[in-house]
Amino acid sequence: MTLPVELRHDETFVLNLGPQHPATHGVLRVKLTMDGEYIVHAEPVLGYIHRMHEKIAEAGSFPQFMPNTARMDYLHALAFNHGYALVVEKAAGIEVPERAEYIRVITVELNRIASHLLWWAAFLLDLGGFTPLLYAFDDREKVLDLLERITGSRLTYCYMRFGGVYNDIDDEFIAGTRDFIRRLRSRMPRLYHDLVTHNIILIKRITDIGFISAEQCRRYGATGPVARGSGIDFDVRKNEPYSVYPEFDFDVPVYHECDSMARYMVRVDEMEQSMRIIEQALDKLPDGPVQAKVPKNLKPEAGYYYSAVETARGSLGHRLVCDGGKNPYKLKLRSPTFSNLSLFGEVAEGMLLADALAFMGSLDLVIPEIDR
Amino acid sequence: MQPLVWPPMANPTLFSLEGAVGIIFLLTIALVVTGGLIAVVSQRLVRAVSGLAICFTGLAGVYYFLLSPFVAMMQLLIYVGAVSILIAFGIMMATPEQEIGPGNAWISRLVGPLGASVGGLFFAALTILGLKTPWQVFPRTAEASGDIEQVGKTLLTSHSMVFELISIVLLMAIIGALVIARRGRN
Amino acid sequence: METSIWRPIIYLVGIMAFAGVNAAYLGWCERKGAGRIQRRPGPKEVGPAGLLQPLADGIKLMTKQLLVPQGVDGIIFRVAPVIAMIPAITSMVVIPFSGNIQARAMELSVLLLFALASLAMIAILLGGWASGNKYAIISSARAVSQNLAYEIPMLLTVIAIVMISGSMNLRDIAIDQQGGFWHWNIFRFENGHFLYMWVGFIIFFICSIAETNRAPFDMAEAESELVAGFMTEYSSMGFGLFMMGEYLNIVVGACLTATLFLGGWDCPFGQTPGVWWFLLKIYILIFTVIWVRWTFPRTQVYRLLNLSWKILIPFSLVNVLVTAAFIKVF
Amino acid sequence: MTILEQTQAALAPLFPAQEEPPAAAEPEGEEPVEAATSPAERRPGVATTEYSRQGYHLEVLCEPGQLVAVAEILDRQRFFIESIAGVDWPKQEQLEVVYDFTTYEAEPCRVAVRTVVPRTAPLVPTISGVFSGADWHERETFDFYGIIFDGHPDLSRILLPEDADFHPLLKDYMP
Repeated sequence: MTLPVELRHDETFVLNLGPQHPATHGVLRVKLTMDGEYIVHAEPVLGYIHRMHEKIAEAGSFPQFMPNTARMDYLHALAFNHGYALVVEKAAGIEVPERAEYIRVITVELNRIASHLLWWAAFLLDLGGFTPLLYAFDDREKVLDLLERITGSRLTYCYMRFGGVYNDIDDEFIAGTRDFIRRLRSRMPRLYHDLVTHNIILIKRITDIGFISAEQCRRYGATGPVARGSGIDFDVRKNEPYSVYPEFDFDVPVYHECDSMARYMVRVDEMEQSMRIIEQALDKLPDGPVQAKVPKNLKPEAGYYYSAVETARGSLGHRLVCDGGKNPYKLKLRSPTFSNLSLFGEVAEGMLLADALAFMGSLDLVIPEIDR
Repeated sequence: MQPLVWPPMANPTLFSLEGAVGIIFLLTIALVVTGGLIAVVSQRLVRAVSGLAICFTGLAGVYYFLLSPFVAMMQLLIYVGAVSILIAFGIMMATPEQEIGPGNAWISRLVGPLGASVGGLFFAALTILGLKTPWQVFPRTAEASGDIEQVGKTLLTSHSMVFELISIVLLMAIIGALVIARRGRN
Repeated sequence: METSIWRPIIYLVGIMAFAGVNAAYLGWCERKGAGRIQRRPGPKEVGPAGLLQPLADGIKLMTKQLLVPQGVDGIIFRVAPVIAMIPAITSMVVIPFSGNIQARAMELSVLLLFALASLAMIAILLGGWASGNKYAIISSARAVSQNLAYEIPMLLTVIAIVMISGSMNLRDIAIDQQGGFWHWNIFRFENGHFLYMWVGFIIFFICSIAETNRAPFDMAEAESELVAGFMTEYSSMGFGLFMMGEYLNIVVGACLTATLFLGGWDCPFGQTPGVWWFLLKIYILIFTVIWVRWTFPRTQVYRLLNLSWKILIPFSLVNVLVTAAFIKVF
Repeated sequence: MTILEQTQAALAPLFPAQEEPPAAAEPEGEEPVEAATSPAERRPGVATTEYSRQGYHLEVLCEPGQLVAVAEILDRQRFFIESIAGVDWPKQEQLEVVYDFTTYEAEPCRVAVRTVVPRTAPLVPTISGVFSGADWHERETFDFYGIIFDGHPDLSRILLPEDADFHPLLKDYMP
């Protein structure tokens, strides 16, 4: 008799979760050694959508790489735009006009809301709730429409320029953004919290699942909502303020439960904080140019540069090494989920398959950003 | 319960209810035989279990024709629904048996003839019994129709032994499944 | 005329037609219902309001290639979807749609339904096993443990009903509840005492959702965990039969609930009993099932089993005892 | 005492020969390109850098042998690893590894640790024993540069196919 499942001596078997699997939201493969439905060992296998962006960066000039930045984290592409613009501006010593900084913050935060909405939808889908997906997409659609008006694209933006932004915002955008914020605020309590957050099935499903201690976060270098769900008060926007973030009054939601529910709450609360930032930015929006004078042929001084920004998933770092030429000599991208995912194996050990997927969903993985 | 065709007609045609009933009876017999054959002949354990389930289903049909719908339902519920599934479950969880070593080869050679002779003996005995029995029409009773009060009374009086035996079968199935499932865990 | 073969044939055709139409159009209802709940129109292109969508789906499923992957147990793989359909259709035989629409009023029809339900389990088990896919095997193991766990409280609540009605015949049980909603088992008011059968109704309804593997108990086909569960390797009509079997099981579950607890074809006000009331009741129940599916996220396997073993089974046992006491005392 | 000063003090004993770290370690742009950025002639030590200009506070230049000690000191100072970047310097026949550390504390402090190894024998001790997160970053650097991290538990390809036989970020790699 032949058994479809090859059992080892210890009665475990290997289950390949992915690279094509509904729960991995992309092409991630997790090699699971299972004992029944319990995970004995979990090993993520990366690289299925690796495109060697770092080599591409070295091959072209500084502005040529800008469109590529959006192709990594396609959910929070503007933050990648922003991070890259920041590091090059640092290296080349470019001053950004204040209005451009405000517009950057507004668009990045709008994009963050869109990213969190999509995460929320996908997470609920992982847990088997299909309807919330449509509600979240409804709201996300509004953000994409707004951003499309001023950036020209819906997902993979190339909006930032060294020393400013590509396009100024107009009154219609401002009115639309205010409308969107009003709409999301009114929908939040009923469609999001009553239906989902306070749902007993959801609460039972993700509370105490995927416990990540603060120490574990530090050892693996986890950042973003994953770290904030473990009681670590770390947000690059607060800790190392960049752009015009110091001018805004916003909180960093921190939860100490260390479980999937805590990470869920962090992200849901962050949407409200992003809305607060956008409102303040719209109120204070100064007049002026949105683009500084920047030499066409950018040749930053030789040296080592680093810039960090907070994306929806955590701290994004750009490590730039210049040799004085017009190409980046070396551009290393520190993507947040790469570090966040690296703790999956340790935490998932001994979990049930269903819980491990609820845990994986709460990490908010964007695979192209991990594989770069 | 609506009466089955009763008393039997002398020469039923194929396109009458009697004919249909007869065909269904033959089908149930065929189920029993093919199921049994699959269970015995099949090389794969899962197929053997499926054969067993088919055989049990056929047997339930036979019970129904014997005017014991309650037993027929029980046959389906317990043997097909519970015992077969537990066996299949056990097989799924068990590690595949290693090839039988050369030391046991003579046993495996002996099993076939032994089984055939025992089976043949039973078959012969039943045939003789069937031929010798003075068959007579069994009167329909309320008990046979599956009336709940009668079923309850018979289960707890005249057939209480059977009732207990069934629970032993179930207990065995549960314990067996547990033993198989628990092996390898500490 | 008793010996005519036409009556069984007419019923056979009628049942098949009812089953087929229900299986096809429940898919449409579900998609429309999901659409309404999710603020979108649902299918609307094929025919008026998408009414021909099931037909198009059927044609598509039937014309697709039935893939039998390498390494599967060919025979069992092909037979399992058929086994999934058989009990669902056969169950229809004993369901009393109204006082005079019933294929066969068997004495033990309740028992028959449960016996057939356990056959459906075998289909899932064999289908998952024969696929030779790890997800499918985990799924069928889940499905079987889930079905076994939920069959027990279901049977126990039915025992309470059988004790009240004194019969295992669905028809008798339905007749026993005629004459207005205060006679229905769910609100049963007898000799000045409530029987609290709504507890049984809730248990029974939860179990019937779990038995049919519907959300939030759709562990067996939890798509974010097990891809498509035991249906992962199935394509074309193999998949179609499993889907139809699932929908038919919902119909059977709704019919059973309506007959056992909601008075069958009885009018709530005791005036005009008829098949329309029965259909109305089962479609309300089916709508509830769809509604629940598109509202709640999925539970987790072990929590699901705990719900059955630790909550539903004790409650249903107490329910049986309390009902017996009521019947004996009053 | 700020975290920056604490860290500086903790790291100082590792580099005894050097009392005075060279202020503003970064050379100016007028110098020849190779000389300016080449890590070759830099002496080991700890130096503060201009945060607003370069984006990090402290730069540690160390020998490969000192890496684990540096990592342990940073671990004690509650730092976490952000990333590991390789840099190829073919003219100097050197490979450089840049480690980025930062802290969760409210006061920002970024530390870059740089070390160089000869291109012909790129051997660096692993710090994955100190920071578990370094595991994947080291694998990635191995993947792209072929730098061997001595003592790494599983130094295999991570982003490239497991049967790849090239290291694409080396400057002389031509696809």
